[in-house]
Amino acid sequence: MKLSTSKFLKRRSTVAAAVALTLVSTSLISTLGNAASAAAKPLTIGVSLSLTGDFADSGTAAQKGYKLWVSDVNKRGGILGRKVTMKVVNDASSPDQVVTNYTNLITQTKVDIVMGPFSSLLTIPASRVAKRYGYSFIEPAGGGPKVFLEKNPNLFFVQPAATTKGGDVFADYILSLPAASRPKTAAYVKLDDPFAAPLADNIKARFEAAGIKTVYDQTYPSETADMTPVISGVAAKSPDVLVGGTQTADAFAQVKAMIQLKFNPKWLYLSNGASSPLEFPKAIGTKNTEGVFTSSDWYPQSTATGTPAFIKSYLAMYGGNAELIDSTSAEAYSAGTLLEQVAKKTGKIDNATIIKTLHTGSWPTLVGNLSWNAYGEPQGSYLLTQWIGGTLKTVFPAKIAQHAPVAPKPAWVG
Amino acid sequence: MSALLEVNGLTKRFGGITAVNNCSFEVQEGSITALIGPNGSGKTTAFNIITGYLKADSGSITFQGKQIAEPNPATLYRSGLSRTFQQARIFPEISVLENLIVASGYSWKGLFGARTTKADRVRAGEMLEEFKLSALADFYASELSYGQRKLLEFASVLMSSPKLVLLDEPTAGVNPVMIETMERHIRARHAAGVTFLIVEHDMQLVMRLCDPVIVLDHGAMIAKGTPSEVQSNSQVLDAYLGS
Amino acid sequence: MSKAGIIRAVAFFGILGLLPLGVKPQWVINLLIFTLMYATLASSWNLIGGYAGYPSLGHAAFFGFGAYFIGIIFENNVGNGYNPFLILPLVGLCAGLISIPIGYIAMKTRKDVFAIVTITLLFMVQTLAYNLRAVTGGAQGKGVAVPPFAPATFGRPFYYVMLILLLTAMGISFYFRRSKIGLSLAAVRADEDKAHGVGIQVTAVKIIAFAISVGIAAMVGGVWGYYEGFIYPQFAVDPLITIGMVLMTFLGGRATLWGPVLGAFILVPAQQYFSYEFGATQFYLLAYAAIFLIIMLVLPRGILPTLTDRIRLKAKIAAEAAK
Amino acid sequence: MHLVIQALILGSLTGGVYALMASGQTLIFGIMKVINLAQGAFVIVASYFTFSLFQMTGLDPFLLIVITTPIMFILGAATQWFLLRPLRPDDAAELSLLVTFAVALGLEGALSIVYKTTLRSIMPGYENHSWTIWGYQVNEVRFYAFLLSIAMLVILYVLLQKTKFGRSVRATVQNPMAAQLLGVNSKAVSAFGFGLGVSTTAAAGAVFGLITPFNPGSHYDLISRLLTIVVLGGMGAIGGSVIAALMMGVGAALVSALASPIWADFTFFIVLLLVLLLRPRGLFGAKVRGAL
Repeated sequence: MKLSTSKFLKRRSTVAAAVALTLVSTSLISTLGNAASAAAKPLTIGVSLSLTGDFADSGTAAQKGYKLWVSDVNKRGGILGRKVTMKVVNDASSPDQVVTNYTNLITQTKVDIVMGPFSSLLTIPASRVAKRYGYSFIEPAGGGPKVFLEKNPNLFFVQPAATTKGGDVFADYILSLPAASRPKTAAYVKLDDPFAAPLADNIKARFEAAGIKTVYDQTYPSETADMTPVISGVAAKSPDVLVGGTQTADAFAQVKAMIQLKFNPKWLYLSNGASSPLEFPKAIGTKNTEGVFTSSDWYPQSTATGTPAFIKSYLAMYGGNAELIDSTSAEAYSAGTLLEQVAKKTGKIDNATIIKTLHTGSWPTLVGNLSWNAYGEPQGSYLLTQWIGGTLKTVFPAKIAQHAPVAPKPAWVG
Repeated sequence: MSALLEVNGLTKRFGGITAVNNCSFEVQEGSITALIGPNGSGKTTAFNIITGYLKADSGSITFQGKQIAEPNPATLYRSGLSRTFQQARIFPEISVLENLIVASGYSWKGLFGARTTKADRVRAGEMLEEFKLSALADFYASELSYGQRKLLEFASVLMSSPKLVLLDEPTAGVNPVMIETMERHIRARHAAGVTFLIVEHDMQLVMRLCDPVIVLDHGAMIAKGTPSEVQSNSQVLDAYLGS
Repeated sequence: MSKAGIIRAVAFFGILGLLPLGVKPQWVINLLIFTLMYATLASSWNLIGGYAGYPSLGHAAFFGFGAYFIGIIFENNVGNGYNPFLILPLVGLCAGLISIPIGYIAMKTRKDVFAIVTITLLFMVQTLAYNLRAVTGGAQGKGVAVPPFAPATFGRPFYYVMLILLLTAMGISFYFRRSKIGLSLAAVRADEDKAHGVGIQVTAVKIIAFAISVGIAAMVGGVWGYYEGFIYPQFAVDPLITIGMVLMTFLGGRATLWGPVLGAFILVPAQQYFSYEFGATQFYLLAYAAIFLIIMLVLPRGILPTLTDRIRLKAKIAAEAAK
Repeated sequence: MHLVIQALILGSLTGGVYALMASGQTLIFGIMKVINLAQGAFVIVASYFTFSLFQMTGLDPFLLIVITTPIMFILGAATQWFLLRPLRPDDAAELSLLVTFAVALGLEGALSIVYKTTLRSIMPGYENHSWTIWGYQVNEVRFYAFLLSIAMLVILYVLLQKTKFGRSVRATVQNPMAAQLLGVNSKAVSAFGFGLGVSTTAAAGAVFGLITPFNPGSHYDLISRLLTIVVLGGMGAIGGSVIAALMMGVGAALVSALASPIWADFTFFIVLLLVLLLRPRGLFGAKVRGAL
């Protein structure tokens, strides 16, 4: 409670400061009638986030990342000497509101640049509005296949690869094992959403091609609170590896069900939810996290450029400790740094330049070196991480691993 | 005189209670038949079955010489069998005039036509005139007194020009003046050829108005006859006083 | 129609009809599109929820049906421009026909159970939208063809189509009030058993009201799908859409012609504006709940009926004083 | 076969948890004819209370029910007194739907300010323990919840059948006007009954927090299930809602384990619609004289 109030006040004061600054600078400009003053005009960036409703968690994490970047870039002197201001509006996880918000940001507030919303389900309607008005659309959240099928050349997804390819690195790891020690049977338990299920399906395709038998494959709807019946179905087949295409709560529910049913696969991969350094141990107990695989783009021990500086300024602004930083914050921060890099490279900051420039070359960010195809699909890959000793460690690819993969998975503590 | 309504072997059980028990009676055309009996003797249940609100467990009902296979309140009303309710059920949120029009049993074509046609207003106006309610025509029915509501309900079910009207305690809870008014209207309509079946607790009114009188007890008919015959029937006295 | 009524209607639709010619900013048009959308939805909900007193919580199922109808036919740039608008009547007709057996079953229950049956229907339709992947795209969603309208006037066609739908909904609402359908529905709302007893075609009028009501909701859904551009099951078949129409109808006044429209013109801009300007705080939900409660407790019958009652009361007092 | 029996066990235990939640909901409907859309939100509130009290005191969550029950009772009675009682009787049934929905939204909003939207779990250390009986897993917490819901039903039965309050309640259900004439203070009975119905969420909330990670938005999924249970069981029949809850639990578990989880709820909805079609009153909504 205290925290949220002070945060609220802090936000108010930054907004107030920004407004005051804008007023002062515009009045200065008008009195001097200086033609060159355009350069001093602040660069405004508009973002709509889901700060209430179903997607509020990642929305608030993204807000932290965006705000941190704005503060950092202004400390560095802004973009091309222009102070950066950001207008964050709430879409309450509603698709109508997200259309309204981007229309308003572009045609009413007339921001210079827009960046993507959270959640991913709101990305496509928002990206259509941005494209209509010729705005670039750097977005850290929507990475499902349909996003790229939109064939929107203005869009750039700020994660290492399409979300649905997040599990490929787990398949790489399993298939890198000598044939004798590979799992023989696999189960797939997938949440019915645009990202989780296709991700697990991608792994399944690779596994089946390599001869790992599918013994169970089911999709469950998002309102499934009780996973025990599903997991009892899995347990009856006793697969060697369980691939969970998960989002958040369902990942926790799957784990709880496995513990209750005393089912412990040799390998357990959960695509999302298990990658949350904060929530996962809280929801299932730190001891039970041991040995669970997941994939990440960013985590505190990441070796990507800028990570230490990012953590330092994050902790200075929000406190806490590095382990509690959500990767979503890093993704949002990375989206901002892309703008900085474009401006630095071209000396210009406008939508056409951003779109043209980002389509060539490779761009270092917190979530790795990014490059995109014509429709904004990033061409990299995720890292395989595993819960070892209560924290996430990179375990694959081997050349950047911090720890060897732990397999078979230790028993549940209960 | 022939039987306008015939009830044969009607039975209705609610759980363990038999509300109407193998009950048979008939209502002669042109009569004002009373249906009396102590509380819980099955009068209202019988009404509800006859008018299609309840399904009987067994038994048959014949109206105008035709057996009613699937009793349905709306169809029965349209074929000339009207009823009122004990609690004076009217539609409070529409006007008094509209309360009459809505009960006029309009056709499908009428359903899609104007809310109140000129013909509607004339007919309903005449009815209001007859019941001395003209001054209240544009009031919401909710603004009427209880007695006025009873009158309005009675007037409204006459809008379909029914052959037979079932009145469920027409004078319950109204003042003596209103009882007289009600009696006058019943007599006037009776004179115009309408048959009545009345459930009533006011014995004086029953004695004045009705012939024959049918007495129900425990869901079965125990007596039938002129008011005086029934009055002197020992079984009836037992039903009312004893058990 | 009374003279004042004609003036009101002509002024309202006249101003709204001419507005896009003078007002250029797309954000205004966008806001009005959503406002008109909810005004139409609320007006259509009012046909069954207001006039008949059957509080359907399942309208979003038909809204979603309309959205998918348009989404499926116009998925890959089949037809362009105005074609999706042209098949809207077909969308409405199909939804109306489908609703007949549904309404027949659902309205056999009591009114409070009806609310639950219809919300169950909503969840069933949502489940179908998720699971009939071959048709709906499932959780992956379904992209609708990008409308080829110029950015500067992009919203205009949607705006006018929504306006026409509102005119249709209000026209039907007006017709209901002026025909025996409305009279019959008023009787059904007050006392359905009694309505049976005076020969009203109860089942038929309820089904007519339900079918027309959801038919309009489906047409609105179709326009929404085209405008939004991308359809996900949880957004197209969303209980919040139903709640929106119910709340607006209650705010403005159930079983009135202008009430639902008034409710929408107050709530939609307020909601979108607050969400845009102040939504970044968690107090948003609390404020929403508070407004909701205040409406229910202070204006239980809605703004318009409360006002007309006051006027009627005053007139009555004046008339009595004159006596 | 093993799978079928395991699913039956899981389903009955889950059904027991829902029965616990639905008993209060049914009581409220039985007494006031109010469909309480906030019941799910009250469950979540109770989950958070239990969560916080457990964090502060370390006492067993089941023990904390003793503390949370009166709190939930007061919350419920206050909701009835301040928000539902003032409604006009003729459209109270419709309006109460909306009022309780607003209450649900308000509670959700308040919880997300205080607790954020992070998912929480109550973890006393045994929350995932199961007994293994002939190779079948029986989750301890769910088993306790099952016992608790039976206990709750017995308490409700005694309260309604054997006490003066119960007689007033039943009188109010059957004929509010007559009850009032006979000196029953039906306003107080309503507030008390609503409070009683909500107080059952204290136990339900503790159990829910133990078996599922929850956040302020979790009530949406709860309420749709509670509603269908109450309708299927026959509005107002507590015994019926228990059977409906068990049917739902077992049905969903069987469909999930043997067929596919995506059709689990759908199957239940179909059953519900069929029942309503054949028996609009619900399974046990016959001419019941009391609330039980």
